[in-house]
Amino acid sequence: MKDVRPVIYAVFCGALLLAPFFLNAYWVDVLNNVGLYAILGLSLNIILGHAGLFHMGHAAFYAMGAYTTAIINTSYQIPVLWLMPLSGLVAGVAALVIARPIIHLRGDYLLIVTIGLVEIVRIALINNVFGITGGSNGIFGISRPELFGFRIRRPEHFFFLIWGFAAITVFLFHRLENSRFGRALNYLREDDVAAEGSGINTAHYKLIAFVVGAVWAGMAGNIFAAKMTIIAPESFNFWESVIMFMIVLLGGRGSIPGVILGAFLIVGLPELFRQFATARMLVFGAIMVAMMIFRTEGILPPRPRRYPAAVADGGGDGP
Amino acid sequence: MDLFLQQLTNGLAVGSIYALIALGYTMVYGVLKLINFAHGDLFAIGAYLGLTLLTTFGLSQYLGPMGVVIVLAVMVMGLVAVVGAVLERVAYRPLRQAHRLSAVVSAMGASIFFQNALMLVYGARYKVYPHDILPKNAVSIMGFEIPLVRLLVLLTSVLMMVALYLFIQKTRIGTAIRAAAIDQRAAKLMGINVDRVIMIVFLIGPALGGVAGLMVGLYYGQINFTMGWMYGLKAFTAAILGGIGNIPGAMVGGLLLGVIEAMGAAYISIAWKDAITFMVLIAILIVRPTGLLGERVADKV
Amino acid sequence: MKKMSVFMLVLMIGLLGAGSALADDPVRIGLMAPLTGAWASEGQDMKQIVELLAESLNAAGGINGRKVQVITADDGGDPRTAALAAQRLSTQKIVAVIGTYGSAVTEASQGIYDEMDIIQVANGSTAIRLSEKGLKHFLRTCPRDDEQGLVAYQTLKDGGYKSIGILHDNSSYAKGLADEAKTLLDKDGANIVFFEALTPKQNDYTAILTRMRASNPDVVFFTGYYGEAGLLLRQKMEMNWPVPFIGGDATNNPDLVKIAGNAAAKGFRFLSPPVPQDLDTPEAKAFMESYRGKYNGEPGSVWAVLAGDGFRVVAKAIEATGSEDPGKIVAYLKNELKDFPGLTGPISFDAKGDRVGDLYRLYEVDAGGKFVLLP
Amino acid sequence: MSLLQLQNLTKRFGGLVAVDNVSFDVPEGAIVGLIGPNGAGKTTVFNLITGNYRPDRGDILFDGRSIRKLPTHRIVHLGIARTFQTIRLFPKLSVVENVLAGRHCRMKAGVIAAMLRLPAQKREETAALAEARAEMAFVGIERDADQVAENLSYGNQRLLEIARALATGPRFIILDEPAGGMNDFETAKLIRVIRQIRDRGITVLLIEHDMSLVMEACEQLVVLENGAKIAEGTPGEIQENERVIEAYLGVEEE
Repeated sequence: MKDVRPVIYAVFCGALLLAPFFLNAYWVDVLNNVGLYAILGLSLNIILGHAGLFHMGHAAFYAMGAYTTAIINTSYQIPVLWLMPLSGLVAGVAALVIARPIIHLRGDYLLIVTIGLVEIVRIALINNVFGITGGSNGIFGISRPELFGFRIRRPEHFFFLIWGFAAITVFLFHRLENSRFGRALNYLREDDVAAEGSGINTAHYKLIAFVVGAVWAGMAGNIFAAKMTIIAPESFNFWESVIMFMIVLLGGRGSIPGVILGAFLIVGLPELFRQFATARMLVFGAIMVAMMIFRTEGILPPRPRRYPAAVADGGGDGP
Repeated sequence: MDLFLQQLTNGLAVGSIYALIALGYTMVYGVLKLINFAHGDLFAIGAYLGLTLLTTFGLSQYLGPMGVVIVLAVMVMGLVAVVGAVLERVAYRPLRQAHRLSAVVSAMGASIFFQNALMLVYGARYKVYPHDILPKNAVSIMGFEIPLVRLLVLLTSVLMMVALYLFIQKTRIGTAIRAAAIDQRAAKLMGINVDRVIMIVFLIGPALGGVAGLMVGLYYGQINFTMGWMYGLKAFTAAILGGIGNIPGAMVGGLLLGVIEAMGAAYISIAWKDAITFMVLIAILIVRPTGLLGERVADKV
Repeated sequence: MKKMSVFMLVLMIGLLGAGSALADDPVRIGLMAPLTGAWASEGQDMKQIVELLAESLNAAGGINGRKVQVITADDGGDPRTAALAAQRLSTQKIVAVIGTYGSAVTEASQGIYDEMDIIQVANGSTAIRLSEKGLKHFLRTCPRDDEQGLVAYQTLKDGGYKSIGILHDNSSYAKGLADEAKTLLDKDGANIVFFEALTPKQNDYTAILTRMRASNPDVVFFTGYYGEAGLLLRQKMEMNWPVPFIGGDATNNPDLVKIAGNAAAKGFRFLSPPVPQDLDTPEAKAFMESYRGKYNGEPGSVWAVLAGDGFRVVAKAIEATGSEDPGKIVAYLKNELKDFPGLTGPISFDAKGDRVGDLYRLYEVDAGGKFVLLP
Repeated sequence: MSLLQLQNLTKRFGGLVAVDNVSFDVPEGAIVGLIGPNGAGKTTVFNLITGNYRPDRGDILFDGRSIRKLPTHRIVHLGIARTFQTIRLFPKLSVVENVLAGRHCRMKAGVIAAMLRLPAQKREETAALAEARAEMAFVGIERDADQVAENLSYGNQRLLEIARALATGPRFIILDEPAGGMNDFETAKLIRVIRQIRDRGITVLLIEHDMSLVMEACEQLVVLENGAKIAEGTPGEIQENERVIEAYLGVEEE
């Protein structure tokens, strides 16, 4: 069978790239949201899809990144985009500290703990922890990002920032998947006793999966803060975590194209259903059930990795 | 000390409702290893159906308060059980062979569907149960004023739990449910109709959730279409706390969760109440990774 | 695989095609409201009221002979969705947008409307800072938290209470009001024995009431919403605690009495802008009549009615200026519109776009569960 | 010299003493069999060596160094590889990926190297792949490289587990019932493979119920009964041993 995927991907990328020139600001902003959630979904995919850890608290790391950016930008006027690495770092360090004691929990026990995590973070933000989060008002007056002297303010501008970052994410994560690290996560997802018995430090890899996912969620938080210019605790509630969780599972665990498609469906469909007015979420719920029934392993499950045939010296290069 | 006991009863009242909902989670989980995220919404459906039945049939004209409650409870349990069974047939059975998480997404979709269906049918405003169904007086126990309704709530939940426990332990169907929970394949080989067991579990769990919804409606008066989400999450927490899949665990977890909440609010901080609850939960799970009564699964190597 | 690619294609076309807006004749006014989500009941009321007013306006010949078209967008009661809704509305060639309810939600949309030179008239967003940013096109028909804080302070002071408990729900609005009242009371040296936040949407508040009771306040000022207020009153009665409760304007909703029951709600007082039922102006009477006629009930809350007032002042300004130029309309609203007969009383705006005048009244619930305006 | 020394190893599960004061040595370069009736504690001994369980008493020395407290992956890194009694492959992954799992502990590249695909990382991947293919060829399953592991025949799954263990570059390999579920033809092949492993200089310790395999392949045997060691010696000596015969009497032969 001839592989049509590259053609589809090329058409998709081309259409996406041209979209802001044909769509109005609203639809471009819908695409921006899709892009943002695609980044979040991809970062959660490392933890949930590849390492198989039931993590439903990703919004906590997203929030940490967004608040890091918001607090430092509004108090010290440091340009927003410069804070992106720092936002990632804060979320990553937090993940390292938080995940360590809970990483040995299994399945659903980890699930509820991560739900607890996102609730604790949200309640801390509402209660103005350390007096720096602005309570339920959140933080406002975050400045617009600038890139090479160009001020990013309109949806079309953000489109290129967000999808540019999404493209970088895809590029790097694709390589990560097809590496020693990516395989190690899959081993421990399939059978962590066997993985440990094959010499893989499973606890370490679970932790690193959390950290990598959190760093990316933190950076996505940075973009979100820049885009909204105001952030409030309610933007990071448990429901946000659920959305990310659904994006990964609906699209296909461990599949980059799947997760991006998942983001289109979960974030984009409710916008398409606006004609149903108050019934739109009802329709959306029913469609989610239907999609899961017809594609039980997600819509685009990952394809097996390909390895160059024997005696490969030009190899090491994945699909 | 008075205050402590007062808060303890406050916590137990809330906790008994969590426990009742948690039973549904834990039963379904025991057999299917599925977290039924739509369970909280079945609870909300129970609350709304109870209101509809109460107002359309004008039950309180013919029956005394206890009669109303019992008739309502039976009707609500029956109806919600049917909804639960349909949910299983439509949204979960096709996914039985798939990865466990696939069914979770289906459950979330069903949850969104139910919640919005309630909003469309009943409207977005709060709905209120009539005030004159249950007696308002309080009874005095050891110098405490405890509202009679609260005792009734506590009593009903405990009765339901005991009944369920006996059902699971003593009856043939109960034995089949336990067998299917331990090993579905083996149960099938022993001639147990696993599909039927699952169907029964999806009748009983939602029925209990529905009756919990009715109790919330009767006791607190106010219901809204988003209530299932909050209660569902709390009850899921309770089930995990007790050790998911374990029926006494769900009871203990529910009651304990209610008490932790009340004590957290009483002695630490009201605003941080839910955060405190989760911190306690995390601390307990770090020490006992499979919950209070959950079995410790040693790694079979 | 093929099915998949077709599906993707359809999705893309859907996204590309759905965005075209048509230019046509009528005056287009946007409404941004929480039609879904936690505040769906408020949002659906807002929509009903604004649509009703638009209908009757069109029946009476529209604005200067032009029909009015209301374009509604759902903000979901959530800032992120609101930003999207704002983007959506700002592509629809609207002159002004009415809404929305929550302060944080309004805030997420403010910048977008401002950049697009669209007038925004908020109806329920009382956070002070919204009008302190120097945005040219922002107005609101609701009063600000500081005004209500002042009234609350006066009420509590006049009541002669010795010890005061304050309870909020950590929402941006309720916390703001609680803080405002506390600051003023503290200056006076009042004895605040309790200041805490409950978690909304949980049915059981007995643990909180038990704890509050232990601190023994003479009065409790609750700044949160009617749903929780109703439950607090009910559970307070069940535990035989006779302390008087005073509520902020978010408790102004007939559902409060339904939830609490007449017996428990009796004697509860709250601050609020007057509801149309209590105004004897011809406008208010006519409005109530047509509302009852169409929807067979009373409006849920005053906030939705304030959205109606927002619609009416905008329509008035377009008519008076004969223009859709936002600068002219805003100038008219801020400088020339004086004591416009609104559904909630006379309306004027100050230079910041805030509504002028002391709007707050004190209400009490009587034995029959009716809201009685206190003199 | 002994590569592995067990010293007075004891492990209890609740009231049950699964392994009771067991001591024996495995000389470098030998093929040693651990035999005994079902429930004698053989697999528990393996799990103690590989760090899946912690001994209650006693010590385990590998190359003269105590490994009692090390986590499993560290023990693998030191050069002890294993297979499992109930096959534990990564069923949804391909055969070559299963073998690459073994290579993992001999590789270094981290997250950043992988994202940037640094030259050293590329070289390492290429080398690992070549080694993985060599191990597949060694056990004779190279033709199935791109199959999903769960689709392999039972015998080949056993061989794949051995290949994965060999890929860790061990000095010592532990095989838990490697012939379980194999037919005679496959068993004969397995015996050849085990000998070849030893010929590569890797010491072998195995549990097996198939006595023909044990007697043919092993140079030395250790016999456990009820958690305790009852005999030790060459296959010839064990066959004569009174206590061993007694222990096996009445026990159904597999």
